[in-house]
Amino acid sequence: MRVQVVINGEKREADAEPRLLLVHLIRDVFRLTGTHIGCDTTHCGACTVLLDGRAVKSCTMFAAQANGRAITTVEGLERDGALHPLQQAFMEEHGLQCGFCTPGMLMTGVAFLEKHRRPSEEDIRWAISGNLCRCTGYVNIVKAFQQAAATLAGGGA
Amino acid sequence: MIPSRFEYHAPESIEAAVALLTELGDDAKILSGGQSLIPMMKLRLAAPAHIVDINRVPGLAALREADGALHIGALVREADLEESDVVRTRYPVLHDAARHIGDPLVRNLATICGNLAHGDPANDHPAVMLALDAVVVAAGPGGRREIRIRDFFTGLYATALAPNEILVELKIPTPPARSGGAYLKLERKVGDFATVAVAAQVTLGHDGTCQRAGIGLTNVGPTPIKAVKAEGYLQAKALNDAVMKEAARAAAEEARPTADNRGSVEYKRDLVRVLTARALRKAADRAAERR
Amino acid sequence: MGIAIEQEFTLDASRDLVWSLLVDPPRIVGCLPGAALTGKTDERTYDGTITVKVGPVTATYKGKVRFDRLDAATGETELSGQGQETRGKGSADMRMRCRLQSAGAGRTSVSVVCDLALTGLLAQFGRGMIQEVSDKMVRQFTAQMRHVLEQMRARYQELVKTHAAQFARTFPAQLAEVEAAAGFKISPDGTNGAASPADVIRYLDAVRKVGGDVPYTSAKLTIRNLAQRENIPLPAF
Amino acid sequence: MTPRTSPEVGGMGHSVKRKEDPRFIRGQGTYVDDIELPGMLYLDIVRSPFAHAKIVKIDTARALATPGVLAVITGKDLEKYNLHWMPTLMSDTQMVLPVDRVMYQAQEVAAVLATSRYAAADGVEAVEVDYDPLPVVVDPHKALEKGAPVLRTDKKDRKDNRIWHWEWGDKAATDRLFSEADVTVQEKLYIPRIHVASIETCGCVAQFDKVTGKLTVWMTTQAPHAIRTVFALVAGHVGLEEHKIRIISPDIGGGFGGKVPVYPGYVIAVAASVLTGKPVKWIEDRMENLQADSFARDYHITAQVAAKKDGTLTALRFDTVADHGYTDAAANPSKFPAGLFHVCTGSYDFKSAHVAVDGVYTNKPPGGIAYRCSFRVTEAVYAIERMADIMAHQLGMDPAEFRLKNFIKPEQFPYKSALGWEYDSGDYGRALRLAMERVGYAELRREQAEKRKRGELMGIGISSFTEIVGAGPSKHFDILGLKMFDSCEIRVHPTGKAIARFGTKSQGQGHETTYAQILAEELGIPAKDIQVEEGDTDTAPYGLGTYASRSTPVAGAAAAMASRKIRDKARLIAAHLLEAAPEDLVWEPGKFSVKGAPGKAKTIQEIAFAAYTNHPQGMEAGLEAVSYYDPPNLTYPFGSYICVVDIDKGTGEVKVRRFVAVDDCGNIINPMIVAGQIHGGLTMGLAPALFEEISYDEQGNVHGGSFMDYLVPTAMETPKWECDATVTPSPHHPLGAKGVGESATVGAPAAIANAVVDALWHLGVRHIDIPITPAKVWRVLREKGVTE
Repeated sequence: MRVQVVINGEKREADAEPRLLLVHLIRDVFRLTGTHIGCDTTHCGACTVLLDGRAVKSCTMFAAQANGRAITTVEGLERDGALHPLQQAFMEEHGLQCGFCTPGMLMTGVAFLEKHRRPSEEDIRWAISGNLCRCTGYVNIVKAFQQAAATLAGGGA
Repeated sequence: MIPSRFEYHAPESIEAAVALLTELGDDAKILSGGQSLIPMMKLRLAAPAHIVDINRVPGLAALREADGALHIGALVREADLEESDVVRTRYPVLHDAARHIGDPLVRNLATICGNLAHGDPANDHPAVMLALDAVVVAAGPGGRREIRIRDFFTGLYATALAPNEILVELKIPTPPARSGGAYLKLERKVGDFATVAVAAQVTLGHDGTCQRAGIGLTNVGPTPIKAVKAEGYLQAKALNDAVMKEAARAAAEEARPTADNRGSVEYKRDLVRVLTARALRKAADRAAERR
Repeated sequence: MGIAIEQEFTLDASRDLVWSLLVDPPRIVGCLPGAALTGKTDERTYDGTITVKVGPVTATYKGKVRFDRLDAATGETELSGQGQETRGKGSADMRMRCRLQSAGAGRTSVSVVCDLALTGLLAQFGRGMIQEVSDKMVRQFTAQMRHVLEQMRARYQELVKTHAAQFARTFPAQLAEVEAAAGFKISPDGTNGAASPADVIRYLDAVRKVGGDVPYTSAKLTIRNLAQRENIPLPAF
Repeated sequence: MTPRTSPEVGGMGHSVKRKEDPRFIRGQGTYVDDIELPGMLYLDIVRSPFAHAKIVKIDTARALATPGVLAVITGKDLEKYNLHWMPTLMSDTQMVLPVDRVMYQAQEVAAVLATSRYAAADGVEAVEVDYDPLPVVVDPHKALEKGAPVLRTDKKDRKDNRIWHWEWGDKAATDRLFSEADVTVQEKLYIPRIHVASIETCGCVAQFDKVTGKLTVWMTTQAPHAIRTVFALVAGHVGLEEHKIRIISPDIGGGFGGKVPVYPGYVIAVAASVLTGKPVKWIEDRMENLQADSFARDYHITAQVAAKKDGTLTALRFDTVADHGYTDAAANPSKFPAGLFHVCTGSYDFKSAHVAVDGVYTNKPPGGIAYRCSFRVTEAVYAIERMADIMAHQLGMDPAEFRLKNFIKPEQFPYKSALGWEYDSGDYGRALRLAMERVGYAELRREQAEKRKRGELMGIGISSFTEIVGAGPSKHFDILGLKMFDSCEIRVHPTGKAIARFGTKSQGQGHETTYAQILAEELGIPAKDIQVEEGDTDTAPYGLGTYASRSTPVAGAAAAMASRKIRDKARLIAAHLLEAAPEDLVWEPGKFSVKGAPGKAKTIQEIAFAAYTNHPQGMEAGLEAVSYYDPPNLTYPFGSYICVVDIDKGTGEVKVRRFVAVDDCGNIINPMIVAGQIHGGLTMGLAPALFEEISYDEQGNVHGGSFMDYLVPTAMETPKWECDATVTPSPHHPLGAKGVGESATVGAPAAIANAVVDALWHLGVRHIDIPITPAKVWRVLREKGVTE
């Protein structure tokens, strides 16, 4: 079937088997490989993307379901050469090590920070509890969220 | 992890969806949030030949209080409950549960109605709905009918829905003043099914006695369990510690757990006792706050 | 993972009748929901499939069933089955022992001890539900057995009836004698109390004893023809 | 330590921002599954549902009829090329694909080659395999019993399931000390199977060029060079010689030891590419990863320690059954089948010790690799730290006081342990006292006493671990004969920028940053001007790879040594430029100046330019060096952790309220990165203590084979770590550094377990095996009559 999406602001379409998972449409068809796959059972969140602004696990959705909708992946966070404050904060606070969970964490965070301007540490930990990280122990990811929240609250990067 | 092939249908009305189900029979599965179904399909534990995606059916995403009930449409997501002030303040038991289902990302897609229609005794909403005496609205070829939640769960992964019926709405009677509820879930980690969870909903009289009690148990039997003996015991009693402990003991006896990676039968039964007492305490406290 | 299922139940059927069901592979396997025999390796070993459906999950196992022991004297059978899930996701290995005991007139108590061992995906994921699924299958199995026994009893009655009606017309005076020799009631329209293959044999013996070789041969032919046509199992006679 | 270089240069001690991050935060990393080549085929694997069975028949007809499926590869196909078996890193043998028998659930049975991932998966489902089940042995103790089925029937001379028996230490002296001891304690400790579960699973893309005969494999490996040699040894006979093999380890999504071994999937993909001449991709899924890749731990330890009445520890005796699955595929130095387990005397001054380990075959997946730790060190540390606590409690001593009494004293270093290791440096008391101060130890003990009166359960657990990393000195350390040196090659370009290549491979540790900082420290070239490359065997110097916290101790030292070679040459060039005698020049980071005339100086950049434009006659041009560093000793990082837990009497839940970690990893290159390593390590210490386990039922079914039941902690389960440090440099490492990636994983589990038992000791509880789940705590509480 024909699937048409707006991905990172760009209209793209592809022929897809109904069973094609959204994550494979993004990675294998559109070749946006920043979105990762880390598990089979909807636990790790490495595949997190924004679907009409909501953070979802793209491994647990068919591409067909995204037909006609807007998707943002990690590749779409940088705008006109400016990183999203959360991307910047991940670098500043050492919020990543191997980088594999990072795109998912970022997408979860970007959606979360849209709604939560002054999150507590508990709020942040709660928000990222659908994203597994094996390297960082989450400490610096939390700090990066806090830093980005502060930047966003300050009215710009 | 790649699902088997299937044909995809995206009807734009409930009538069309029902017609498809009628035509396709047992080979078709409804897709709403997909957060239970798609993992099973990826593991190829489930391999339906047809997927009927109801996400494009308009009018199913409403979450509103009207006519003395909270109406939850088939496409209301768990995250909608989490973010709803009405749910948080007036249906705290539901809010508690919504915050413990899957994880925040899963909750952005998962639906409440799907959580029920799946018929999985490990899911969280069934117990909550049993505690709240919710009503399920099913749409079928002959139109809509209402099913009392206590009649809804008929077996392991089995519900009272006919193969060509769709759960389109849930109705939760709005609790009167001096009502409160709580859902307590012991999970091994975020995203896990409950080892045991208990939903408790109470309404207190002016004298502080229990006018109504609803208790639902998660993952301690082939179906979600309504702890009717415990509920009956609480009727018209003052909710002191001794009474709640006795009700908790009764609820534990109503549980029918099996052993698995989460624990033994004895452990789970005792957890029902411990969590029921705590959930009742919390529910009663919340009821007392809502005068 | 391994689980054990033990069940005891009483059936409204004679031990003979239950035994005849128990030793009839297609029929007894047919009592298990989703199961069917598909072929035969030897007298004791059959090919078969079983499909288990739990909610959205469907698993079909393909394998062999073997009747390891059939002891009519003690009423004991031992059966084993091994199957592999057709998509390579696991296996099931079952050992079942049944014992029949007469529980008064026309009633039989059945005890079943079944050990089930599973491997693969369902054993990994479904640990908590397998007991429940198995228990449900055993419940369905016994219900189906009751139903089949009821049917079988009706059919043995029917076998006797086809000839007894004819016999009653021809030798009305001797009907009471046959009835006494067979040990069950027979009305002039042939309606009778036969309830098992043994009852059918008893009827045949009674006919021979009372009426001699001619009616006996006629009875044999009538009953054998019908039994063959309707696929009703009978011991050799 | 005050940095010697400016922040602009960014040498040691600076929290330089990572050079890796700009690509990762943009989703521009290149992991194996991101690689796509024209005409690439996909491999998927049929796996056994049985833990032990004969393969009667493999019917591929239906699979071959599946659209997109090109071939099904079986053991019989590989047998033709003698590729159906391969050696493990411990010189045992492992099946690539079985010819007639499977030995564990999820073992590879056949492989499907198809034009897409989806077709390959369909093909896998359509392969029909007829098995004949065999008796399953999952319990290693039962495997050792007389009459147990012998599992490795392929080994003609094998009559039982004992792989090896290994002993270390002075048995007689130890026995004597035990018989003389005032107090002895014994406990059976099981350290269950766990899995590293890096978020990226394993996989590869194999590309064989039929024209040139060159094989390139992009793969998830922590040790690309060793893999190249193993491939050449395994497949040299079919024409894959080492100069025709190129292994590229691209960005790696976490390793932790799980990406050291050679898995059958890699070999099958290579074989498929060689046979078809097309690129072949194999990426395992999470369940395959958890169920078939190498596990860690699975040690059954009977631990005993002896002490005098006054609390002085005297002797230690550990007898261990090590479950290796169906083959010994551990990644240990070949002289040490139980790895460095005999560092188990820990931080204490034992007079004598004896260790015995039996390796055992069972019907489980092979392995025995590390889980973010150096060769069985976690097993050792967990056991000694648990036993130290048990002994302290037994003697009625405070566990902190007990440790302070028994620590090896600072003045005893270098210290020869009872089991023969030479500890390089340490000040254990300082680290423990700092941790006690940070956590408020005395106040917590008071709180605990009060709570106990009220029937509340609170525990304080200490773990004062000593690690042993940086394998290792070539005299003792090799893997498959390859000595465990590591390497660095530096080229300084004419404009003073540099590239450095290493034999190691970062999997998130930040080598591109820290190695650049080492060069910056040694050469004064700003870290930002240094490009670090690893992981490509065609360009990088030979090295043994990154695991066992060996990158900084070994390759980091190589970086320093290569830098110093460059500096030596730079001195000669500077002398030439400054017209001074080389010995009259003084080095400070970034320049040579003439002694007593600081104005007369040449920067490293000027010297580099001269190396290509104006080098002294008789000297070779260029400014390059390579070092293959053979460490003189291992390094011994240490630390003290204190964990505070509260236990829910009703549910058995354990809540980690506080966790203070004081680490000493010697001199620190990048404090930010070190802190990150410790945070991650602590979380991977928490995980097996409370959550993770892979277990098997009697049929050999794996439990914990997916993320549904393998409980990797989320941010919600993970406490907020509180970290601090002391610095005790390694005397033998050129930078005084020791390595840090794994200390926390090694030290943390015992602190948590000790805290739980500390909360329950007064009830008569001596030990609970990890993972300490609510169900286990509940059972213990009810046995002791405690309920809500």
